[in-house]
Amino acid sequence: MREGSLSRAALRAAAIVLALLLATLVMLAAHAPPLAAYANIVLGAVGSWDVAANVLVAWVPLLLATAGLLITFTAGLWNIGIEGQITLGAVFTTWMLRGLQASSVPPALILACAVVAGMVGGALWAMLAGALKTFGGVNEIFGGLGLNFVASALNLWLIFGPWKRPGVASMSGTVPFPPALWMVTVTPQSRLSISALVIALLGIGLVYGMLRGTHFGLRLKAVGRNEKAAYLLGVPTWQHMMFSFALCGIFAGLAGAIQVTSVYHRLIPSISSGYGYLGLMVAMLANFNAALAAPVALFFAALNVGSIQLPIVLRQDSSLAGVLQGTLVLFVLLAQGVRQKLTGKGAT
Amino acid sequence: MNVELRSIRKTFGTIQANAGISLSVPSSCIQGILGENGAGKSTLMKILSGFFHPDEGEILLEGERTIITSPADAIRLGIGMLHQDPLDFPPFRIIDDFILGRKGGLFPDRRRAGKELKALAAQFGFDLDPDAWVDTLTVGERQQLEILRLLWLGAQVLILDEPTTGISQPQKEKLFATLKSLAGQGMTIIFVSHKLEDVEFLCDRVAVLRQGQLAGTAAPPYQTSALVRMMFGKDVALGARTAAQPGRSILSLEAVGIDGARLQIRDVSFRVCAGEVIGLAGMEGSGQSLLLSSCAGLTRTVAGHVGITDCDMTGHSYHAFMRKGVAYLPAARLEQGLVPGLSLAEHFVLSEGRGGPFIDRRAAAAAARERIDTYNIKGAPSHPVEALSGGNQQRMLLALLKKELSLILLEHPTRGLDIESTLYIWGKLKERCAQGAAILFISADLDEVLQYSDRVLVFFAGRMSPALPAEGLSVERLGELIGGKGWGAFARETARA
Amino acid sequence: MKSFRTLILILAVVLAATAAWGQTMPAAGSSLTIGLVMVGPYNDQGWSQANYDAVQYVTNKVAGTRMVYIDKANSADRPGTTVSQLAESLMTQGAKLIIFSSDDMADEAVKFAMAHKDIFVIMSSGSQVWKDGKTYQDLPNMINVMGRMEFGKMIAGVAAAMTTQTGQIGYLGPLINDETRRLASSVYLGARYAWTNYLKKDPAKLKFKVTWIGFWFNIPGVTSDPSQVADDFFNSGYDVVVSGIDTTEAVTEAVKYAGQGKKVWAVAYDYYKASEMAPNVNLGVPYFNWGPAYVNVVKSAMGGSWKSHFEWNAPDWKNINGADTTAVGFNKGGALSATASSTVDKFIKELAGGLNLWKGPLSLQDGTSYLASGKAATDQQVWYLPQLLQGMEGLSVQK
Amino acid sequence: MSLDVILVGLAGVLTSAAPLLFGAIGETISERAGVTNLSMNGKILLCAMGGFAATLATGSIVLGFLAGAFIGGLVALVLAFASITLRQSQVAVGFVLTLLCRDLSYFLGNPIMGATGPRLSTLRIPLLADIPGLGVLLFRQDIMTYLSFLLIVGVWIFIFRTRPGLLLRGIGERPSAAYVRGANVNRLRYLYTIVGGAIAGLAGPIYSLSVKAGWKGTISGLDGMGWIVLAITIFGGWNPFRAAFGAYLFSFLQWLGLVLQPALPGIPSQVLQVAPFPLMILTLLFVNIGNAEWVERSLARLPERGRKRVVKILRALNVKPPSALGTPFEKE
Repeated sequence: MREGSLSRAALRAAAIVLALLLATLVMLAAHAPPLAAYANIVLGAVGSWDVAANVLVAWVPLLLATAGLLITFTAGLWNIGIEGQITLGAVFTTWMLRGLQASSVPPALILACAVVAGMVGGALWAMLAGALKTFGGVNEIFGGLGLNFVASALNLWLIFGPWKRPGVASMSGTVPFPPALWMVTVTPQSRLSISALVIALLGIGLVYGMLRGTHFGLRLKAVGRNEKAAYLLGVPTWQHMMFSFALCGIFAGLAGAIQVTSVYHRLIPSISSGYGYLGLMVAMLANFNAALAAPVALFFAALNVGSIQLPIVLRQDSSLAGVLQGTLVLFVLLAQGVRQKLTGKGAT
Repeated sequence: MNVELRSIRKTFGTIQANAGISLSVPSSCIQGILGENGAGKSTLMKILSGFFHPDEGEILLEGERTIITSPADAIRLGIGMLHQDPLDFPPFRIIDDFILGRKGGLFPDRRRAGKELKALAAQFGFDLDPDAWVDTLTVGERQQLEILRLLWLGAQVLILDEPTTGISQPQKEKLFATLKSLAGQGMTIIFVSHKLEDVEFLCDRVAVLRQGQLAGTAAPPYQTSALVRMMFGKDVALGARTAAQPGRSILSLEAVGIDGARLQIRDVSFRVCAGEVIGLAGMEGSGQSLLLSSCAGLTRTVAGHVGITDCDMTGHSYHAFMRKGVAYLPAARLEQGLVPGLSLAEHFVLSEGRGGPFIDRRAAAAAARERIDTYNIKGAPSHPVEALSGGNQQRMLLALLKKELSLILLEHPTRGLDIESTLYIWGKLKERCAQGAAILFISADLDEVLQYSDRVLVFFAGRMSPALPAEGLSVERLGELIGGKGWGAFARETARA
Repeated sequence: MKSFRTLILILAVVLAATAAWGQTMPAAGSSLTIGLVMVGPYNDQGWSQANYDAVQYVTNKVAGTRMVYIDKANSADRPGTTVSQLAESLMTQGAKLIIFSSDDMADEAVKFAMAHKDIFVIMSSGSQVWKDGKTYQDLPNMINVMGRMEFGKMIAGVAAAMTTQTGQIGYLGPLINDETRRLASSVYLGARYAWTNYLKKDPAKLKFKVTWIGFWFNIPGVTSDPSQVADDFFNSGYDVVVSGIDTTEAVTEAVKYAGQGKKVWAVAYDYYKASEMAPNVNLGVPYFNWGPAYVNVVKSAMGGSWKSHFEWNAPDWKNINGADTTAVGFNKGGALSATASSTVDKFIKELAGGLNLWKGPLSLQDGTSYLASGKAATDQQVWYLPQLLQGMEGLSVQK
Repeated sequence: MSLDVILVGLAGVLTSAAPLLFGAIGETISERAGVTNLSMNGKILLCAMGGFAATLATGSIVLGFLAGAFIGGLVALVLAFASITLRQSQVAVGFVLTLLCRDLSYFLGNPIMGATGPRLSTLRIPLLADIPGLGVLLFRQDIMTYLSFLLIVGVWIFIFRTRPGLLLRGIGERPSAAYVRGANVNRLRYLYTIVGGAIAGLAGPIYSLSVKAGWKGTISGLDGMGWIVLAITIFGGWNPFRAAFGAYLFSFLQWLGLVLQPALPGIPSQVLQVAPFPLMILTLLFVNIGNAEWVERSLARLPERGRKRVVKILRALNVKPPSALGTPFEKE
């Protein structure tokens, strides 16, 4: 076992080096200075308290999405529909805020209701994909993809239609909510909300504990690895699948709610910000391990935030961050394959 | 074609599957290969048919050393293998399945191939419609199709791996007649089986394998006891029958109807009492699996009533049946019974524990260790189940059974297990009976059915016989019933019921 | 607790706002780093590049200025970032003046302006500090800059009407809002004016249709495909398509149809060099020339005369394409015929002479009166146009 | 609206469906061999960018298309290596590739943003183009659209009528049986994954050199097309004709959306644009629902005759994916 983990670490390191090498080649091909690029990404992510706070701001929804995805992955499901679930979370949150903002309900309560509404919205959308999967036999990847498109169209329609701002309906989104309905941030200028951070950490901790130490987590694992056997062993399988969808949806919806209440303070066209897809990558790179998810998500968030420096300082396109993330995950998958090939163990 | 194998060796990891086997088969001969599961029969045949390369040894065809690189290479050389589960394409039309693999131009001439298929089929009295779909065929018909296909490709050596497992008696007779006629035409037939009677009936000579080695050969007239000794290396003592003391009624079926994918079961009624063991016999796909799974609520009944201990459970799910003390053990252990990736301890927690949301790891490990000891499983609580051997996996399944059970349903409980494990498992099952559970099991092994059942239900093409007392039932009679003979006698009984 | 903090926050904002009232910003001095935030790629040959080129123009014209920029400032391209955060990262590069160059950054620009009172903020195409606007906010450090594209669009309308042979003009619209209605209607006004005044044709014979794609550019599966919209126009007898979106499908599709021997034309949008594209079909481009306005504002920041205001700049009527003077221009394309070209020049002269097409009688699409006879529209009426005008086909309001 | 206008509109539908067809049929080939290539969305972008860049650099449209096919094949090769040789999850690798290729196309494509390049021209087929109706609809297209017609028929014939096609279906359906019959399953899977990837890769240059000529990075309007292509592949039930139907339906609904815009002011413009997706979901639902447990349970309650009829309908609807789709092959 020890030996195995050593060779695993060696291969992982090799994968990371190879990924960096490939990304470097890509940069050279684009006539970008690789060292300066890496340095700027690092500086852009940890160079000051402000940028570090920005990394944390990006970390929160990414971590929440990843936490949710770990649940569905455990149940053997590829919940690619998470983008739509984040969007619906944001839509429901906005809907609740719009409904209550003029009322006399205390702002804190409105905010709480809105966050809960977001969780419900995400869960409902996820359960739609779940119902299609469990009752209709529709593969969750394709059901989820379809629902993603529907969600983003719904979102656009709301922004440009029923919820358009009185002056100019715009890409800018709906009318911003009054500051009273913003999640309280560290300083008024900051976007970093301690409560959001706590929610995210609590979320991933919860998922970690649930998957590791509870009967529910174990049953979910059984369903994911062998649905038929799990059923024969007495696990109510479709209920568990639906439940895992719902839970993932809750996390996704929460991410959407935080996007609305603490980052953008309104509903915007691409409110999900690609966190769902990025979360899938994080989960893969973390090898579906909840304990690793937090640092990996932090790393990805840092890459995203750090890469902002590329166009500013080097006049390079910051999609380099995505290239880095992609090659990294790809090479880790390849390294895993090589290791399994060498040890003669099949893929699980 | 004369086939000769010279000191073939093949090792998988630490297991020596073939430890220097030499065998020579002349043309026009039907060579039987006998042996227990794991004796090395399949490996040897897969080496001959190009699936594996031997670590050592050589193959001679017509006296010439030949290296066979792949199954395709083998068929090119005239060696065709009929696998136990025919390697065909269920969603294809027969004609497509027939053509696939044959070399030729870009556009296969379907019409001509169809004609040739029909001509070949007629030669052996088979009836195959080229435009029908493969998945509508019985296993026997699929075998026929494979044989014709191999002949069409020019096979001169035909290897058959356990061909009689899934087919009906008339089909078996037809198959044997075909094989004899092929041998008469100069073909070399290698017939792999663990069924003594088939081998004795059909083969011109027999080679017996045991633990990867050639244990001996024999020629007719065969002495069954000698063959058995060669197969097992010792005389086999089978456990003594114990008569059951039937108790309260556990399972009752009333005029039950079931719709399977290919066959229907209608109007089945019977009753099972505590302590009873009921064996379900029949060719694979005759309806016994459907019935067994509907006794667990896994397959819906479309008519009648299913009762468990006086409760009407018709239409309820398996989990409702479970709560009534029903357990179902599938044949495919790792595919359906156990969860790869989970440890033994986790399996026990899964099947047992509900107390509170959190798992008490220490208690779970202790409980697992106790069960592992009781069931004599070779493995630790933290081992993943896929690391267990087949016999240990079966023990694991038994160990997972809840303490209080009223009805245990088993599919092929000892398939692929050695004699020792078989005896152990039946010992455990009988303990359960003594504690008041009833057992229904399916087995392809007629001896096992007769040995352990109190009553036997025979299935043929969706029909179920009345429950026959095992005592006084012979293997021959059972074999006939399975093959569809002698059912007239039941007509009166079913009419009365 | 939470509400308490919020209260403090509001108080702080209010205090800061009142404190800033009437104050001018301190001068930035002899050197200034300008940070430009663009919504699209800096080299999109459209809206964003027009701003990019303008700031470069500023750095050439005003000594001591330097540009830093961030492009693709939208949450789809930069997941998890906010525009104000991106602006802050420009600040770390020394930017003291930030230009938010797209309407969709309005909210973030306001947030940013409030949070960084020492930073000069230009919010292009916005109306936040327009005292007469509907959404006025008191932000001493913000200036709104916008060009009167209405004129450019009217000229485009004239070019289109002078060229069309079928009398059918299509308008490739983005999403429906006040601004896009205003611009589409301007094209119509220009076209109708040319149709009736220069060509002396029956206004009822002029077909003008707006098809909205639903966004500023194509998002597969969510918006209509602008190529398909343009194709549909050309296929159903509309021989001139005027682009209102950020991408150039109208021109590229016209090239395709011209290649098939069809007589079709297109009018581009946003970027002055777009007139150089496809000279066989291109009638020209109404474009923004942000440079001169930015120069003025930048100078005021450096010199200490910065004062929050809204400016809606008209073209330089002496030279509508004066790179140093005009705010909005019209570059003629290769396909504009000599007659049409001279008519366009004539029209520009009339505009310079005071011609106002935003003058009654004008009715809205649903028939209600928009402007009474002889009454000229106020800036507010133009800016907040509630519907398309009567005579135009197409949706007025997003359902 | 006159008939002619409608015909021309429909001809446009055929054109804009061409890249979808190349994508979906390429994917069909790959999936028929048992390999799901989820990288489509990023791949189309990368191939569009690469194809356009190649054409810009060389001036040759043909080289642009070749570049697209090459990149498509290369991406497929990475997937094949990871999933066939290294036995990693096809879905995982494909998904990573789709994000990677997308960002790669944006990063590498930055220098050619907005450049104008050559564009595929229309090729009237003499005589045929003058047939009333049909001529307008079918024979005034560009070469790739003609090729897309040929592709549908050609690939259908290949899969369902030829000997190698039979083998292709075999390796996706039951690789062990195909192996016994002489197929080098993994080599063939490599081959078909790469060929399928290359064909799908052509979708990129069809966009950047014809349907949406040019490269505009993130605002090219291509991000999302690959997911649509994958949806069409599933909708098409691994049959080129049904895939073609799906692609045409999608384009048709897009067109309908803008044609009907003024006629149906009450309907939000997004409705017809996303209509294909609920439609796809519903199709998948109908196709798969027969396998669901609860359907079986409710069916058991029906009277005999009705049950048989429903079962028959459900069986007829049922389209099964290649049985070995997504699973690596190992000879025992």
